[in-house]
Amino acid sequence: MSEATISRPRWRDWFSSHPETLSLLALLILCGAMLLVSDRFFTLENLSNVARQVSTNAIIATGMTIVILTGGIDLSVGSVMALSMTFSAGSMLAGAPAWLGLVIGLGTGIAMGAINGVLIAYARLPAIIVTLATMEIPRGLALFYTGGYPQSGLPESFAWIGRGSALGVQMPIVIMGAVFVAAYVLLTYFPVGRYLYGLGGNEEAVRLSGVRIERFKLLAYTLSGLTAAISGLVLSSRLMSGQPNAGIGFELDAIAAVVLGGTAITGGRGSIVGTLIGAFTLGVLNNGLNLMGVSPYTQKILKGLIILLAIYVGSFKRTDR
Amino acid sequence: MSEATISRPRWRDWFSSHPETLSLLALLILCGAMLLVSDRFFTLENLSNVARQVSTNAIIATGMTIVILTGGIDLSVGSVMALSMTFSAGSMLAGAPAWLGLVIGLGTGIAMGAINGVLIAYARLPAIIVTLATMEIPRGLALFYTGGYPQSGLPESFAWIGRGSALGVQMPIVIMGAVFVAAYVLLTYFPVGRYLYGLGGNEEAVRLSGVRIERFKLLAYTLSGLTAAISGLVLSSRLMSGQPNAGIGFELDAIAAVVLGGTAITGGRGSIVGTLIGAFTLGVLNNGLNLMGVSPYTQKILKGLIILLAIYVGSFKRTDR
Amino acid sequence: KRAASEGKGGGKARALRIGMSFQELDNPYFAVMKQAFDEAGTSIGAEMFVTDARHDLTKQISDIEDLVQRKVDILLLNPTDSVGVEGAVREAKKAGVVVIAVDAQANGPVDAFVGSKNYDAGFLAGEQLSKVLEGKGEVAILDGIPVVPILERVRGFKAAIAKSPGIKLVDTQNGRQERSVALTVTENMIQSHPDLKGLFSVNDGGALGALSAIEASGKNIALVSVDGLAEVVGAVQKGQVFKATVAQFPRDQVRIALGIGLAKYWGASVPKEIPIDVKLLTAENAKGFAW
Amino acid sequence: MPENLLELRGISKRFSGVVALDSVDLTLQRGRVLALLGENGAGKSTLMKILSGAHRPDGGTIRLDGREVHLRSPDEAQALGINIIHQEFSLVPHLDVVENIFLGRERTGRFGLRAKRIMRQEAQAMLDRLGARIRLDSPVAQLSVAEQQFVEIAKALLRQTRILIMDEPTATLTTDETARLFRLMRDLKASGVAIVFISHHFEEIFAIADDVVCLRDGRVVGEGLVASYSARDLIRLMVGREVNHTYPPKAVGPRRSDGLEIRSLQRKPHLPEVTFTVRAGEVLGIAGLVGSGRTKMVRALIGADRAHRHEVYLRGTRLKISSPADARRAGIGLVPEDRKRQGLILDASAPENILITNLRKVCNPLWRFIDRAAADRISREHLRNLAVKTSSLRQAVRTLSGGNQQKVVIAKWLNADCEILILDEPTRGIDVGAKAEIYRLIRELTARGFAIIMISSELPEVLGLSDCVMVMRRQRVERFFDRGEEVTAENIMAYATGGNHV
Ligand SMILES: Nc1ncnc2c1ncn2[C@@H]1O[C@H](COP(=O)(O)OP(=O)(O)OP(=O)(O)O)[C@@H](O)[C@H]1O
Ligand SMILES: Nc1ncnc2c1ncn2[C@@H]1O[C@H](COP(=O)(O)OP(=O)(O)OP(=O)(O)O)[C@@H](O)[C@H]1O
Ligand SMILES: [Mg+2]
Ligand SMILES: [Mg+2]
Repeated sequence: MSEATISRPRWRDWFSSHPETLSLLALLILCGAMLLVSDRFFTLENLSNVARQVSTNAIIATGMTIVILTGGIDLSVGSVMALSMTFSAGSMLAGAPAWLGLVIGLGTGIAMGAINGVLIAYARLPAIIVTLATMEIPRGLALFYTGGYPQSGLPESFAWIGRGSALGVQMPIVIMGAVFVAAYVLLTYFPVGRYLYGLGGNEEAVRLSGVRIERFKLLAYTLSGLTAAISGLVLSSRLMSGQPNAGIGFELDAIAAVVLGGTAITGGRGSIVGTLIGAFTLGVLNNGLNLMGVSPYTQKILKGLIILLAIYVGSFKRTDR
Repeated sequence: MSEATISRPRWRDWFSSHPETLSLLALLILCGAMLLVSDRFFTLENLSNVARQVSTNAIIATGMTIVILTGGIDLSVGSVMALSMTFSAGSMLAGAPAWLGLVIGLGTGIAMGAINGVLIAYARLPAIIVTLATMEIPRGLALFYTGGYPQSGLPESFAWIGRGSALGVQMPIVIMGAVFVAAYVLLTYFPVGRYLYGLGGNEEAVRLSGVRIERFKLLAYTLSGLTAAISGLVLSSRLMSGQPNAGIGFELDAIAAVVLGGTAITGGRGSIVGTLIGAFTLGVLNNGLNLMGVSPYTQKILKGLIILLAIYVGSFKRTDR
Repeated sequence: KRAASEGKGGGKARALRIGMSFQELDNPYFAVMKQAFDEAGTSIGAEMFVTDARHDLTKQISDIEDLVQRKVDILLLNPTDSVGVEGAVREAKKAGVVVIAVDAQANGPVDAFVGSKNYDAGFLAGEQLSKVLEGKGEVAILDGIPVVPILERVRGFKAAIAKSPGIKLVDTQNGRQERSVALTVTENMIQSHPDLKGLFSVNDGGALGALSAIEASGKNIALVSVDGLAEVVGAVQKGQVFKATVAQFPRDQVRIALGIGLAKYWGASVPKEIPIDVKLLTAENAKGFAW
Repeated sequence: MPENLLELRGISKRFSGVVALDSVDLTLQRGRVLALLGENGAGKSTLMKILSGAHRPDGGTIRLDGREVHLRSPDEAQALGINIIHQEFSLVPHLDVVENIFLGRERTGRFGLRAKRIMRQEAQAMLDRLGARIRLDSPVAQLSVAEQQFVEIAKALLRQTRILIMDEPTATLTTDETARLFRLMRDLKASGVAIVFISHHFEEIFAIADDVVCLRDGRVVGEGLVASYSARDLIRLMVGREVNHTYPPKAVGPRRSDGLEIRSLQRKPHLPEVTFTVRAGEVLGIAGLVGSGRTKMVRALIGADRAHRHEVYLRGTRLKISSPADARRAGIGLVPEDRKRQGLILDASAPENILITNLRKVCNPLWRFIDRAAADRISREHLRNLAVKTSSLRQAVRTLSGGNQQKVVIAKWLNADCEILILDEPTRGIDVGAKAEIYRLIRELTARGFAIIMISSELPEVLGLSDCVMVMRRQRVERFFDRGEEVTAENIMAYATGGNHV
């Protein structure tokens, strides 16, 4: 029999099994700081305001988390978002009812994600280069389809998902919550979740365990396409228009949220909860710096520094040498 | 009794030891296509034109290759480039002679790269998030320093490195060549090269072999900062002005060049030669599509598709299950 | 900290709060606007807030929301997308903020729009170009970010050259209004159209990239553009390659917008649109012009 | 009469030129254990990977119950009841024990939700039967090699199995752990499962196997009932020559005074100090149960892991070691326990791996660039001296067999000209031929004045090779047998298990 390895201190265990706790700590510290410098930060109004602003990125970041957990990356989210927006808006302007426009938008996202998935899972091409390419293609399609003009004048019935509210909570926040819960349940309570984590941890091991890894890679990218579409539709409903040049650079925000949330960029370790925290960290940052009336140039600098700080705080769990 | 080993077919050997050959194939095919569709493509004038345009990306991509070989990534190149441009331009407008402006620009790049390196190698923070943050900071500094204005009206003596020519070859091309050769020699003929490759192959094994891996990681990012600066200075000499908003999105072009060149995004395998090929592939693509007068929107679509094609051709070496 | 100390709105009359949301700030045209804005604001002792949307509509919406949170009395809005900002405009109005659109029109209940006549700008540039080319020759457009003002300029330019049948539009490429990008794009256009005679850039930033390319190529291509950037004015005076730029008046736009905003804030009823004329600058009249 | 459950006919496989299998035939029968024998690189694992769907054969047929089957993926093989315990573990580092055991075959409840409790119970039960005490919710990354082996075993045993392949499952197990495993295998036999058992330990083969098949260079060179063979026959079969597996003579004559003196090594404040000395020209064997802290201790010694207290002297002078680089400068090298993860750059060639410990040696003294000729010459020497088999100097070490990989790692430290060599489980998973060579090598080195620390979980090896023996238990040095003291397997085990106290 082998000797039991000496049990390491409780809190070490806690952190290594809940990497997001430290991200949460960072977020709380940040909020504390904001509280001190701006009296307006901690008003219910402003907080729901922040939540609404965060939703766009948070929804995309949910799909991004899944992809990154599998050890991949999806740089195409911004363009996919734009394409879904324009297609659904276009269809509605062509007379389609809101629900159909919605379906078309979501369909577009799913299709684009699936294409990424097939190229990565079945053609076994590197994710970063595939999605680098699909960063161009949907954007091109969106611009081509709209001629660069925003698709405006959507039917009022479409306004609800972006501007309406359920039980007093604004829809974007509700939808963000729903997407987040769905992803959490999927990753935590279903076997699929283990496979997705496993892919990032040791792909070959998962394959040898008798899992059809291709399917689950495909799933991951499809979901990422879907969340990009959802985020896009919420946005286009808030704007009541489809934007062919929306979402430029969103992939970086999403990745930042994921990694700030304590998910390993190499995959295998991390959590959806962390990502939500990460997204809020970024949101609070933007909001707070605006409230403080910091000049835009200085904002960039501070934002960078604070991200470094946050990740540094978060990194203490990893110093395990 | 030695292992029964059939001497493997020559070309097999060649490909697996020179992954870039397939990238070269892709490039040649592409050129062939361009030749067919545009009579103007294969004029000496246009080719040197292409080479000049490629230089900006190729120089950055050289440093990026080194970073990626170590298993890292550098997203900050675009901003570092901008900061070097503005600082050197600023100093020259303040009366510094061209050579000093040059030194200041290069120094800025080296310093920024070193900061990345320290944070990644010694503070052991994930490269992608560190450079995501340093994507913001130098950009902010550049804008802060210039107030958003391009720094124009540089001394004529500065024009040479961007507009002059040596032995009938335009300087940007000469410089690209020099950077490229330097990197090639470093990686191929010096111990450093082995360490850098090793880091990407198996960091822990290299560390246990008694190599001070931190130093070489630091080196990699410093070099990346340097190449970003060089590229920036050439550009600002061509524009005769320092642009605080230059280089946005350049990191993606550089990464594309590296990966198209057959370097594994996970590090350990690849080559500088491949990167040059990759950069030219992208350059020929842009140039060719322009020559053909393809509309900007359609260009995005085609560009994406062709990148996919190229990487697909290049991927055949990897299928070995 | 400032925000903390002056935060409480009630009690003694607090300084006027004025916010301006820019679509971008890493471009001299808008940097000048910011300057004018800061000057004007300080001269009336107002508390100023500036945000930069970096051409990201979502960020601009957030910026506006944040400024409303900050309880600004007047909001100068330079929309990155005229339609997209509508929702945010409504929010602002609901919060009782005076909203003035600057440089580009914004949908929704804005109190006034102060901006250049972009169609005219494009048209004037077009006319001048065909004049320089004596009504014949190949021309190309160096396009930019697809937002209404830019699209308007292109529309105006096309309308102008359409009047002289000898002028042939052979190419349109996107220089992203950015100098280094415009440089390569132009180089390629020159390559693909050896007898290109004229080029219209939708803004001066891009035009300067094009200028480098044309000069390097040593070809004789007439360049016209829109904005009136100092550097360009200089080039126009030389009158070799850069034939003309159609000047806008960013400072005046901001000053007038601010004035209108104050008037509205004090209760005046103000005109819905204040179009600012643009001015064609050529070698003759360019001397001494500055924003 | 026993009917054939599975028949492999003419199976061939080549990896980019390397012929791993050359038309191999193999027959499995219900309720029997077949021992698969062969040198490192003979093709055992490859054959089994084909049988378990991980690799696809280049040629040949597989018949299950007389019907031909095509195993296109591990998934399909497992669907047919073919399960394998992999030599290289197929575990996901950040998933916990239970998740790994049931990966791909989760027990699910309502709505297809994971039935956590059920899985925990089943896993616990199986691990108890194996006699492994492992925290079910600790990520396998934090488990020791031995513990990971148990997880790998449990993983295979908890799947519907008609054919069970065990690729060197005992490499890290102690004798009574192995005995327990064998009991389990006998139960499976009784229930009609056909088992393929791969091991380099003959006593195990004689203890458990009914039939034996021997591979050499990818071909079957002998098969039959185990009973009809003696150990010597089998060795001759697999190596193709006589191997004298008597251990080379130990150090004799006057002891040298110089060596490495560990006055005080303490990994963490709450852990005991370790103190010992190893002299030049001698082998210090470190015995202990897996998990007793040997690897961790030496890792701390060379600065690979942080040490709370580190007071080490070489020839009377204190060594400042805070990183493996310091250790290398001081002339100390570690051949790590886990070749693939810690010892080798798998995609690099043997020369690249060997030279990396000391590239200066092959550099042009003036310009400091690598002198290709010198590099090739020197690495050739090393490869020749250690009789490493490679098809070419450029072959990636990934494709070398275990024994050859191990030799490459040792060559690294010979190239670094170190004088103190630490070998952690140097013969794990290595065939008798290669073992004998490594034993001989170790003695050559001591003869050249090396001081050698050898961690091993194989008692015979420790006894046969060491001049001094140190026994560790619970991170503590339990007993140090100096040269000349009488050491037996019994009293080593006594100290290793704490049996000496009762
Ligand atoms: N993935 C691979 N790529 C290339 N060659 C391989 C690969 N796997 C195995 N080989 C080669 O195939 C041959 C057989 O290897 P295999 O692992 O089957 O031997 P083995 O009998 O299992 O050795 P060991 O006893 O060390 O486990 C060896 O020469 C090895 O170098
Ligand atoms: N909790 C842990 N976290 C990280 N690595 C570990 C942990 N436990 C063990 N390891 C590593 O796993 C390898 C083997 O673990 P193991 O427990 O067998 O080491 P050990 O306690 O020294 O046992 P042995 O005495 O058999 O070497 C060593 O490299 C050790 O550093
Ligand atoms: Mg094997
Ligand atoms: Mg060990």
